[in-house]
Amino acid sequence: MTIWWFVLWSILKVLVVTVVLLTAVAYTVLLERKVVGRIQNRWGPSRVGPFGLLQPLVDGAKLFLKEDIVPTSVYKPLYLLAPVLALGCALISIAVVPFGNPEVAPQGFRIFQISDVNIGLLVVLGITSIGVYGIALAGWSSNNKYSLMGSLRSSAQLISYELALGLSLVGVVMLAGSLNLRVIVESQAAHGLLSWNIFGGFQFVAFFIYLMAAYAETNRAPFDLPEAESELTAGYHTEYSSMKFATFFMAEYANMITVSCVATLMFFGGWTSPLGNLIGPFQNQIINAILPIFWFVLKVFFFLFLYIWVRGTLPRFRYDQLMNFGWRYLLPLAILNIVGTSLWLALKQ
Amino acid sequence: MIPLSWYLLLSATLFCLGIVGFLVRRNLITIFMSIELMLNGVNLSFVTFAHQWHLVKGQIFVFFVMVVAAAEAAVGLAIIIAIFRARATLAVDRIDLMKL
Amino acid sequence: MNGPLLFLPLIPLLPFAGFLLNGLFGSRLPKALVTLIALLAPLGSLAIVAHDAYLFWSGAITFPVIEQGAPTWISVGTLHVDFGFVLDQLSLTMLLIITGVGFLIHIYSAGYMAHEKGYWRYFAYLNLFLFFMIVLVLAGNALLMFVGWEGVGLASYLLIGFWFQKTSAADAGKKAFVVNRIGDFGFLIGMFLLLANFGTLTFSEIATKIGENPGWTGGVLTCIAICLFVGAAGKSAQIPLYVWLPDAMEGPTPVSALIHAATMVTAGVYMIARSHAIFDRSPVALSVVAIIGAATALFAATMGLVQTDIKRVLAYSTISQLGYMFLGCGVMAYSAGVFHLMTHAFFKALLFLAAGSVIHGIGGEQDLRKMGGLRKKLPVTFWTMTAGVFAIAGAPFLSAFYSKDAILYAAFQQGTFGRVLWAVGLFTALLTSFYMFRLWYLAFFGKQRAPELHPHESPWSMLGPLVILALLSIGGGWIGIEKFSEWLAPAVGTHAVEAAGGIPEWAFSVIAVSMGLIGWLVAHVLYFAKPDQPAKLAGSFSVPYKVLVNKYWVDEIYNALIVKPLLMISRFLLEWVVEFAIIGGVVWLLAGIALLTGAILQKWQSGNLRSYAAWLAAGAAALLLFAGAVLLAANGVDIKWAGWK
Amino acid sequence: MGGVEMNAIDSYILTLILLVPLAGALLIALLPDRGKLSAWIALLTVLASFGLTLHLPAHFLAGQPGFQFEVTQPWISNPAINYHVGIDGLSLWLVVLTGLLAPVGVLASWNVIQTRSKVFYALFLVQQTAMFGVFVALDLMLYYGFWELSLVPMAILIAMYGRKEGPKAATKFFLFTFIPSAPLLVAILWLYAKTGTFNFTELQSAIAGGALPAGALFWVALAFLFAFAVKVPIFPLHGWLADAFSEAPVALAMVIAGKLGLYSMLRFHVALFPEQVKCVAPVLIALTVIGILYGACLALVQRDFWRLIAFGTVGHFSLTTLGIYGLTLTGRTGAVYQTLNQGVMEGALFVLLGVIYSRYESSQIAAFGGVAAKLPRTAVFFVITSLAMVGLPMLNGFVGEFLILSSTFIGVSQGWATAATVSVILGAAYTLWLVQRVFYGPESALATEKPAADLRWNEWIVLAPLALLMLMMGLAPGLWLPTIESSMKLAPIQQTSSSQRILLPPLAVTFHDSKEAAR
Amino acid sequence: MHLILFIVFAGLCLAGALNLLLQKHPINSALSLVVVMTSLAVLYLLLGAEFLAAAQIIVYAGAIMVLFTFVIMLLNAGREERTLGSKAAVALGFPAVAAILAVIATVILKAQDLGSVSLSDGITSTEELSRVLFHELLLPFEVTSVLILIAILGAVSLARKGHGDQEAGK
Repeated sequence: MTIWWFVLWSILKVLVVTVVLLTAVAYTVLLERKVVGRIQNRWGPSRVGPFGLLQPLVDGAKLFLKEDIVPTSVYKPLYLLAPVLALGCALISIAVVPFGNPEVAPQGFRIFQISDVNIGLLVVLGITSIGVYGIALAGWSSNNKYSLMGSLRSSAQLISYELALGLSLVGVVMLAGSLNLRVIVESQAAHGLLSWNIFGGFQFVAFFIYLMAAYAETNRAPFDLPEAESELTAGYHTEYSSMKFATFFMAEYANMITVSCVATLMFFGGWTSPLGNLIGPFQNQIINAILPIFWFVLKVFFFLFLYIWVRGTLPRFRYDQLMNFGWRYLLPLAILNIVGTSLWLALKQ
Repeated sequence: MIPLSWYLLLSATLFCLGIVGFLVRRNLITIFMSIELMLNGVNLSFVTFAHQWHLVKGQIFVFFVMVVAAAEAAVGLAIIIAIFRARATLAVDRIDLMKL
Repeated sequence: MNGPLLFLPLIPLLPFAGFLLNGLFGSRLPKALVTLIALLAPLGSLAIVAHDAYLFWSGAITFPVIEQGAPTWISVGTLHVDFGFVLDQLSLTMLLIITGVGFLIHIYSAGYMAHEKGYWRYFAYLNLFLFFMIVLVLAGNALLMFVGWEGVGLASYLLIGFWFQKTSAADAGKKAFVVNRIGDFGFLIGMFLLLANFGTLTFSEIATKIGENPGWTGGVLTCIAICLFVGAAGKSAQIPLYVWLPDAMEGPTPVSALIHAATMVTAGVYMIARSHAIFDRSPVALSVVAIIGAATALFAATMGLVQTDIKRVLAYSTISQLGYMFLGCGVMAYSAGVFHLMTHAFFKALLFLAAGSVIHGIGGEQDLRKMGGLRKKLPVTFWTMTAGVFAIAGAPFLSAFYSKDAILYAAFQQGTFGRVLWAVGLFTALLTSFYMFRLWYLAFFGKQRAPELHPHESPWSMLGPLVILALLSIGGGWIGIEKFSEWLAPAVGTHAVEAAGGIPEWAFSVIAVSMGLIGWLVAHVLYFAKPDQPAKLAGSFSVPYKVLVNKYWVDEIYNALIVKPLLMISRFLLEWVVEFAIIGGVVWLLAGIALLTGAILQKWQSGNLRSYAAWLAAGAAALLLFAGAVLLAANGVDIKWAGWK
Repeated sequence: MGGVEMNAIDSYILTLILLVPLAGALLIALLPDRGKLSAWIALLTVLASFGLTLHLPAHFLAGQPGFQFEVTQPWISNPAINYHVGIDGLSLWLVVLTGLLAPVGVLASWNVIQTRSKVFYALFLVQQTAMFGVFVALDLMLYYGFWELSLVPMAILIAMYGRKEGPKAATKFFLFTFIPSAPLLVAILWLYAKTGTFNFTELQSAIAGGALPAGALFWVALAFLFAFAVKVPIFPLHGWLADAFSEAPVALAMVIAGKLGLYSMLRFHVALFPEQVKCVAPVLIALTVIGILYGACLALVQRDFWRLIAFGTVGHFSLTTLGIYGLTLTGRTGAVYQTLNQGVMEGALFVLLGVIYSRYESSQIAAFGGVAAKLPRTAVFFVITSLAMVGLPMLNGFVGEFLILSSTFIGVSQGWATAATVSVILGAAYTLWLVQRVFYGPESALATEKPAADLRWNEWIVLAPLALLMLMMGLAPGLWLPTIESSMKLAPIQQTSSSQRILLPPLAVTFHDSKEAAR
Repeated sequence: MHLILFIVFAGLCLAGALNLLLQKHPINSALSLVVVMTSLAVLYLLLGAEFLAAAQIIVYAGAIMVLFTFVIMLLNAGREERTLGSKAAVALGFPAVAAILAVIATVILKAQDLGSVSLSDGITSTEELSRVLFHELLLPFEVTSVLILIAILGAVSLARKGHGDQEAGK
């Protein structure tokens, strides 16, 4: 009955990952508040716990305990479904992400990856693309013009940037010859920093495109038009409050984390060490298992920091600029990148 | 072990539900969605047969159907928008002239 | 073909070149150059004709000259027509008349038309006319003659309608063409008959074939002859197709002189003379020609009696004189007919030109009643006109005296029938003399009746031709009918002239001259001695007078009997009943059925998407049921997926 | 081709002729509709295709049996439709004529077509290809395709560019010409079902072989005839012509009637069904003679010059058809020649009427008068063209007319021929009346009101060559007739000798000694 | 396991399809369709068509259906109007659909040599798929790209306001 063991293991992994992820989300919020605070020359949350480290907990408690308001004129089923959908999609996509060295697999079960799927990358993309429903439905079911406007913007933005996003990854896929995230990472393992796709694979253009598109996909600054508070109050989640609002909030940060993970995996060699084989495998299996996770978390952290940094410094785009940028620059550039990469590959052979 | 005929039956059912949707619904968009449903039903049987005969081409056929469906959706929805602009309705029973 | 060069093709081509030059570039050329081109063309032709005539007289060539190896025009199946020309005595005579008189009239025109805007156009047309006329005369086969025949009709149409902005002129041109077309219809049918029965249109071959078969008389030859005569009657303005000629006087006067008096209208006579071989064998046709000729002569003369337009008098006179010619042909006196043709060409051209000079001199007025007393003002015109009037009246030793006599004499010899014709001709001569002297008196004698006119003599470019033509009118007949017959005999055949029952020839002359005298006397009394008498006469004979003034209402009768009914039938019966009601009706009925069916079936095509879909589904279901249930079950076929891979 | 060396270009010249206008149409369709761009492309295209058609007479070997420049390429194997084209003396000059009239059409439309010129010229060129195709196709199915293709652009253009009631006229035209196409298709398919080939030559021999049921063949032949008779048109099937003439743009009006139908009659009716034709010939002769007189009579009473020309045209084409169905060699040769003549004359005539219409925007004859003073050069050309139409010797109309009438008179029936000859009078009457009412007489209010320009450059370069051609064809028909005659001779029609005259009792006139006279 | 998955997702599929028909509001129908498509993706996965499953999600659920919802939201299409429908549609359509279903079902059930499917057998790798697609079927593939391009242009021109007469000037 290996299959039941498989299920059991999977459930365990899912639980662990979910808990870790949600915690990470909470602390990313804290990180953001801190970093942005420093950027704006203030302290950020610092009162609750040492360095304000307990702030996320209290925030959570506050949101959780707040009165659950459902406005009268909303379309209730969807109004309730929307945040669930948003968070669900955000969480699911982490399932195919390998956090650490997959070779650490007692009894044949990989512990650092929930599911090793052949088409892992496509799964991530697919789930991300489903994620748009959360926002779209939230906006629409709220029966509020700001919300609707926000969700319309969001839908259009997501559809537009998804293309650039997908195409920017094609180059990497071609280099690796697989859609399996594990294989992609392993293809960058050989010489550390030098064999990362962004450097060794000459995918810096793709990386740039990916980064832009990813920011847009996650509705983050400078592409946070769907929730531009100065225009649309709070965009699609104007009518949401308390825990439902928190759910959206979490979904956004979970998405950020997913996107950062993917960036890491695709361009920065995933769990592999930037030093490559310079630091050979240690004798200690534990260290061998933990070190890749360290590298991975470090890289993801870097991307999250980048997110916050960008948010803290760059102004918001205008909507037509956003569309123009996506269709007129990113998309052709992504296609050019594919052409270039394939030419390079063809010449290399 | 599931007989492939189950898949085929499911596909036929989806297809027929699509037809029914086309027939009973009045909203242009819903009708359009019924068409998509039919396409999906057919796709399923393609995939099933691809599995039956271990032929990749069956799947590629589905891939092409998707492409066509995407194109169709783009143009169709554009038409729907145009119609809605002109008529301010999406009820097919009111759209009985091939003229905006 | 080693004989001396005849330059036959050049004779028509020179005027044609003139036409092309003036027609294409005339509007941009200086007037003098236009005149030069226009005059050189007929002069050149005349020179060549004279050259050929000289060759003949000097014995260098013998007639007929049938051009060999002429370029082919149409050659399909058994039909073969070429551009072959024939030069014999007959065509040479005609050519001399045409180019000679034509040249004179060109000169005259240069003066007469000097102030016209369409000067170049006029001369282009005139040259075109000469071209076609020469082709007509030189043609060695009927079809080529038809080319000339139609061509002169065209030139006539263009020249009559020269002042096209006058409705009457445009109408007259069209009328001339259409009436001529009726004649052409006969000509065409005649040609078809010739083709059907002889297989050729070449005159010489036809004549040879007829000559080889002395037994052929009447029958189809009569048909051919009558058909050809219909053509001739159209061109030469004989009853019943004469109606176009008086109207044709709308054209410039020199045109009337050249085309409607001297040359074109005599083409019918020429044609009959040319195809005399056929006519000779058909007594019936000959009689028809003679009767029509005589009747036309008399009929036209009566109408000429009361005309007040100087040109119309001359026009009816022309018709009448043409009648004489046909009478001559009808009694097989072709040479006499052609002889009269020649003298008529001289004196009628003279009369027209003189009349033109008068009109020119008094500023375009054509009404005889407004003239008078012009004798002093226009002396040269008067004297030349006098020569013409006396000539046509048959004054002794002037040209018509010889030619008219010859015709009447020939007619008299045709038994009782011929004597009737002779009597008619004689009476016509009296009438001719009367109306010509009437014209003469009205125009030149008495006092000027319209003081607002300031008559002046015409320039010498006009008077010169007048003088020459006057001399020709006087001396043109001196050759005598015997010599002329002898000269023409090879071309038109000899026809034995019997002694006319013992009556000497001079007696006929005396009778004819006395008729002329009587006419003169009557005219003298009525229009010189007692000028108020004509009005009284008109009053007392009001019915005949009215009939004559209205020209027997022939135009009106034609209009009422032919034109109107044709238009009525076309409009009401054909257009409304057949076209709209029957043909259109059937079409609309069919369309209506289609529409009705469509209207019924349209209900089906409701435009409702869902009903379409339902029908589609129903159709698909039916097909599937049919295929699946019926076919497969009936054949007991089990569905197998295997074996496909 | 019997050992005759085929020039390299000879093998694909016909294909080239077919493709060039199509390529032009495509080019026009792809380029923007800007200024005179479409017109210039169309002009260059048609000039090129005209140049190509001139290759044909230059390399045509007269008197050779069979078809020349022949190309056979399998196209669809089942049913066996081949791309089979070729020409003989019959189609040779018609192809050239089509090539000639194309620049005429484009130049005639130069100033008239101002809007949507792209559509106009593109469709015009498609129509051009279709007409070439009709003349060169030797595969019945291919022929049918071109035949139908020639109708569609015509109908569309009439509808789009009609003067007043374009759509109505187009509908009429479309119905009239499409309905008979259906039996034609059925008949073609029947032939295919029976013989298994669409090849003209093979069908010809198959039908001559007598293997096919005669009764059915009669109806098949009738279906062919019906389609062609409507297109010519022959009385009483001419209902569409007047409207089409009134509405069609000049460039199309000049090709809308006549040559396609007449050619088809000769090629696909007379030459394909010689036996069946003999049965219907008497009826057709009667109908054509009626048509000749009927057309002329109706032309006399028209008030609108387009309609006048339409009915005149019915008469003219009836005469041509008479030549075809007299079944005499001379008559058929004359008919082909007359078809060419009509093409040239109608071309010039429609250009001229188009000039007048575009200047005065009226086609009511009564409104005109004295135009000759305003437009003297137009008047000159109009008179020349009219005279050619009337059948003045030395201009082209006469030659054909004479050949047809004389051959009918000699070989068919004296009575009917005589009746047909009456048209000589009526034709002159209505034509000259038209000239007189429009050009002569005092200037009408219309003529004084609208100061109109005389011929423009584009009209000049169209009319002058056409006028010259009319003269040439009248003076030297020998340049054309031998090639036509040679291929007419080869057609499988027994030359009806006078003893085998088709008997038409009521109007036949007999001469008691005509037989003896002829021998 | 396979059976369970099949039953669950086939059930979801059918439920979604039925819901699509029964829901009055187009947005609900659209979401039902998303459910159908997603379940189908799973079924594809079960049939070994990995890539198609992903494509189904990305293209259908992620793009096409988003477009639908987008349009529904844009037009703010409300509940279906009650209009006088064509009775023919129902009267004729239902028996016809029933007949079609019956015939097809009969045929399927009568078919003899249909195989069966179990988990983890015959998974078509993406590489295999792309090999066929980019070698044998390259031309059709390229043609589809043209098709898409045309569709984009068509959609843009159709949806543009005022059908170009305002923009035509610039």
